[in-house]
Amino acid sequence: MDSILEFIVGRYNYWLYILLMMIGLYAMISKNNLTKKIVGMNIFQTAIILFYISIGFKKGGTIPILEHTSHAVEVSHFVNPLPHVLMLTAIVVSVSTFGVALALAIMIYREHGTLEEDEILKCLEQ
Amino acid sequence: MNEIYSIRPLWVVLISLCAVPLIISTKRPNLRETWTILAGVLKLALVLSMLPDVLSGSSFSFNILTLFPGLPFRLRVDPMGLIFALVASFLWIVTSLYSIGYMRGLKEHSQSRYYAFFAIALSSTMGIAFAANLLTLYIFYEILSLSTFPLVTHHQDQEAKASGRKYLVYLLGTSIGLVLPSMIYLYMRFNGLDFRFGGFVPAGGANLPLNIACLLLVFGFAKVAIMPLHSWLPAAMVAPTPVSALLHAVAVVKAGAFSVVRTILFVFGEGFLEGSWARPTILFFASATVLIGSLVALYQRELKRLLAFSTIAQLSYIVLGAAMLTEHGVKGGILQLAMHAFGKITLFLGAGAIFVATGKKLVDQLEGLGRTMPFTFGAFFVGALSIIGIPPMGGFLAKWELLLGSCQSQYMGIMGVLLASSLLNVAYFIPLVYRAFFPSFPVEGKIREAPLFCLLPMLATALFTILLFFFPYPFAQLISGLWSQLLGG
Amino acid sequence: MSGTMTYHFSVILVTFGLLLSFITYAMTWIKRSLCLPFAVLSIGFLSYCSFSLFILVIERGPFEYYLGGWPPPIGIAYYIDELNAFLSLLVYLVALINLLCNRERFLEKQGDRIGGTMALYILFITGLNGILLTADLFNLYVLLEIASLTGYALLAIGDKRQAPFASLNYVFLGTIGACFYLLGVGYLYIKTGSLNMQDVSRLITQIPKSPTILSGFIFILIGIWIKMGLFPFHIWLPRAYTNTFGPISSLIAPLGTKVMAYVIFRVILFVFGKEFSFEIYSLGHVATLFGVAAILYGAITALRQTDLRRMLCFVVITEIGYIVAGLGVGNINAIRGSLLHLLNDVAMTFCLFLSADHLIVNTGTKIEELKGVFQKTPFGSSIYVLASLSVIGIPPSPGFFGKWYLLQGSLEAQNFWVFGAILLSSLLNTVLFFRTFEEGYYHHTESPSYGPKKTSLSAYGGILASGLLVVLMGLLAHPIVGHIVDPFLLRARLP
Amino acid sequence: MGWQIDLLILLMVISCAIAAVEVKDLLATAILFGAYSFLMCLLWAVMGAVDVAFTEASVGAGVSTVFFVGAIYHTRRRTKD
Repeated sequence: MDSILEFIVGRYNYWLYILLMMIGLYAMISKNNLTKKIVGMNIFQTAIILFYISIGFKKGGTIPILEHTSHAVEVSHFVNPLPHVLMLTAIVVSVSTFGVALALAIMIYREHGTLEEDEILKCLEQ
Repeated sequence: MNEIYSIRPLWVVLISLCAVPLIISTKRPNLRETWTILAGVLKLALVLSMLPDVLSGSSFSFNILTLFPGLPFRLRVDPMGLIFALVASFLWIVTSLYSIGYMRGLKEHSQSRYYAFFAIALSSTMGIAFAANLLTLYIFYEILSLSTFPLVTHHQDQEAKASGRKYLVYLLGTSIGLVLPSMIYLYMRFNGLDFRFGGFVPAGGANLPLNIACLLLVFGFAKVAIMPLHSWLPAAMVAPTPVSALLHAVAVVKAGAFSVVRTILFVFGEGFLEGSWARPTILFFASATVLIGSLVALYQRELKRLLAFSTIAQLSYIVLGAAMLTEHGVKGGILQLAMHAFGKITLFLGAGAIFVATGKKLVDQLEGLGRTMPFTFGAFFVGALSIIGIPPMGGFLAKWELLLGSCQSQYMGIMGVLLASSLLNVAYFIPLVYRAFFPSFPVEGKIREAPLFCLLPMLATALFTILLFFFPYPFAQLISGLWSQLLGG
Repeated sequence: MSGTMTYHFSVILVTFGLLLSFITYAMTWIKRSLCLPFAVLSIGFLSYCSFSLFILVIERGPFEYYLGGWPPPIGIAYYIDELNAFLSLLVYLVALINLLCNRERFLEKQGDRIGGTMALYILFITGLNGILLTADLFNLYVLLEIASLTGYALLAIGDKRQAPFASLNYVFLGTIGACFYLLGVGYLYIKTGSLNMQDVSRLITQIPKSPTILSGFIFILIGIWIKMGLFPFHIWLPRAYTNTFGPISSLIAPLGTKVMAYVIFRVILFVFGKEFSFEIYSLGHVATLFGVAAILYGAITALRQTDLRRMLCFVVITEIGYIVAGLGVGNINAIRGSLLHLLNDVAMTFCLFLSADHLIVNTGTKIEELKGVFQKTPFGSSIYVLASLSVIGIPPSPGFFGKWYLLQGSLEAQNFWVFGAILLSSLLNTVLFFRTFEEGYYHHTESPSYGPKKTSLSAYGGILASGLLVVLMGLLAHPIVGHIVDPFLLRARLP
Repeated sequence: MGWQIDLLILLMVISCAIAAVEVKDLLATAILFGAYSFLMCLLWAVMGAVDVAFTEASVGAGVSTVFFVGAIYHTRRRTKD
């Protein structure tokens, strides 16, 4: 029992990122409004960024910035900075995706006058 | 036996293909048809130029490309291929000349397209004749199916659409669905598909997958129209008559028969087939096709359909001959390939000439026409006699060999099949010709023959049918050359 | 050009691609009419670079290029071998021919926004090219997103009612796919601490049974499968490719999915390795299942379509099925077939979409509107027939060779599901294409005034070039296998 | 105090996410989404990813929200779900 609890509690970050992903997916699949879907998509992306940051995180680790060190650097004291760097790119990517998606949504609105998926589909079938 | 490495076979294949751009780009009909004839004559000359060497026992070969490891795209001229090439290239000229009369007589549309695809079809026929391995043969076989499609559906009407669909479903369906898997299996197993006298499949006929592969190949080459894969052939009768002549006498069906003979003799060979159950199956289906085809022909009212069913029956002779695997059987089968071509083309050209001159298609309408069109019906009579197998027509030689072959083989029943079929041939041809000359009612009118362009080619093929009986020189020589190679290999 | 310079082409292709696309856009500020010629020149230059890179690889064998001279695992590496160099060349050729062929139509449709369109066009192929050449898993993600984002924007051009909505749907699925891929890379990073493909693959062999690695494997696979439109992740594909502007569909349909298919091979054979994928975790069964399902679904659904381009989209789904099924069979001949089919399919699909687009311009998008089109535009129709026959697999077209290897491989593995599915789909494709041929062929009119719409010489040239590409790929099938596919398989230690 | 704050922020992130998705007013969605992004920044700052947090604060929370509000301005604010 303890071990299960530990398994759950010890990795709560991972559980929560999965939860966030699920929220994002849920919004993308079941929401009718395209803007909501786009928000869901963005939540989905940030969840993955969270996951990456969690990879780099170490208990008791600190910010990976070195100040004038005279002694040897102990790696385990620092958070792994590589995922951070990667995520900078990923954030930019997610914002661009967000932008493209919103632009498309505006195009759709101009054509159909609505952003509700069911109404658009009805419109397209005619 | 020595091998001559030469590009000549490739030229034979390519020469009519080279004519295609000329045919399409030329606007004036006379010039366009000159190109066709010129290509035909050149092709025949090239084929003939290889005859002396092949007769003396050498063979020409040419590698074009490598397709798969150990499997080149290769041409090779051996006696059997040369027989087919000779027949096809000679009859192409005849059909082309005839086409000029026919197409102009009926003022057909899209004549450039017609001649262009005719040329492509001939190229692929030559490719089939000279293919050195199964894959090369398959490639040309597919091109032939596709290039004859616009010819079959030349009229572009509803009837042509239905027939064209049937034509393709049968031919492409069987080649993709049956031939291809079998070929891949053989390649996987033997790492090559080169034709070899006596087959590359080792002896021992009990192997189940190999038996299946053999049947897939024989039935997959559906151009040979063994029942139950025959019904594309009568349907393809909607085509203009020269096309039917090409389909049923020269290129398409003979390509199928040729492929089957190649399969039986050069892929599987005597060693394998001797003890296999594939051989009795083939013999059974071929015999059934001979009998049923002839019987159905009796009940046809349309002349071209009658000829189609007659063709179905006659083609299976070739298969029977090859599958008998006796000396005379094989010789007879290959001889039939040539002789039937001359006989049947005469008949088709006759049917076409009747249609051009009188517009009549049905058997009943022919009554008394022999009086007004003596030359046409004379030629028709010669063709019919050759198909029946009565001397002095070329067809007799083939039948004679086949009968001899069946005596040699363990399957004596085949002899009965051949004789019964001959009687049926008599039954559907002779009354037809008889009533044309001796109608049951008096016929008035003067002689009104078909156009000269139609008449001359027909008379020529009729003449050849007779001549071949007396001088079967190149064919007989080639066939005995082939047989000695078979024994040697 | 000296050899050392040519090495740098590997990075120049990507960086200059990015740069040139921005310059192309900047041209709008000077003179808008300069954009398109400049784009042509840029792609021409990039094609030249790609070609010399290809020649170099053929001559000297594969090599790694370190960005800025930093070796991995610190720096980003580009890895160029025969296969991806060839594929990259194909990408540029397709892009170049497509642009030249559809010059007028781009100007007509996007006249006032030509700068942006051309910039996206170049950016898209640059992204694809980066995906092909990179040896870094994260770099691949970034380039994948570059290609995808520009792809979304390009696909939104076209039918105003349909295209943006279809494109947005693609955005959703595409993003999920890319995120799954990223997630998978993260899992690999947890265990290996590296993003370099070679490095990761070396480390994976030491810890093959870790569930983390397995999760990474599964996420990456699903991510890429979504991006390549494998059934049942294909739902975005038909809608997005059908409703877009014709010249865009003939660019993206052949390239997008095929490049992703290449990534599958790269990841499975090079990063995870054959033992991991096939022997420890039986990927073979899964891939066979998905592949066969895709083949049959694509072939059967295509028969039900009434819209020509939508029908072709399902053909694309079938082709993806071939590639995955061949991978699933897993022996050398099947994978050889898959890879060859992938290469050929770029040419075939391109030719098919380009010529079909020409027919659509002359008639309409519905198959029944094709009536008499063979007589109307015999040249475009004959190229369309050529491409279709290649897809069916009539020898000696390229499609035949891929299918041959696939069939042979599946027969050797006694995988009769794949064998049967390929044969059946070939037959169904025959029916499918001959249905369109019949529409085009059997409507003969005698009136001589019945001609094609005004089509420029360059359009004809482009269609002809795409046809020639198909023919060449068919004739050169054996050298392609020998010099491009086989070395790749050899390095994957496949035989 | 590490993990308590961490967990607290995480729970707030999740409630923001759920709220953003469920609210019927799109402008409220935009605001909640912005809040979500900012909380996410906070989380990352706690985890030592300062650079990522900065970027997300400016690009993710800032620019995205501006985009979003702009998009809503061009389309409609109310939604059925």
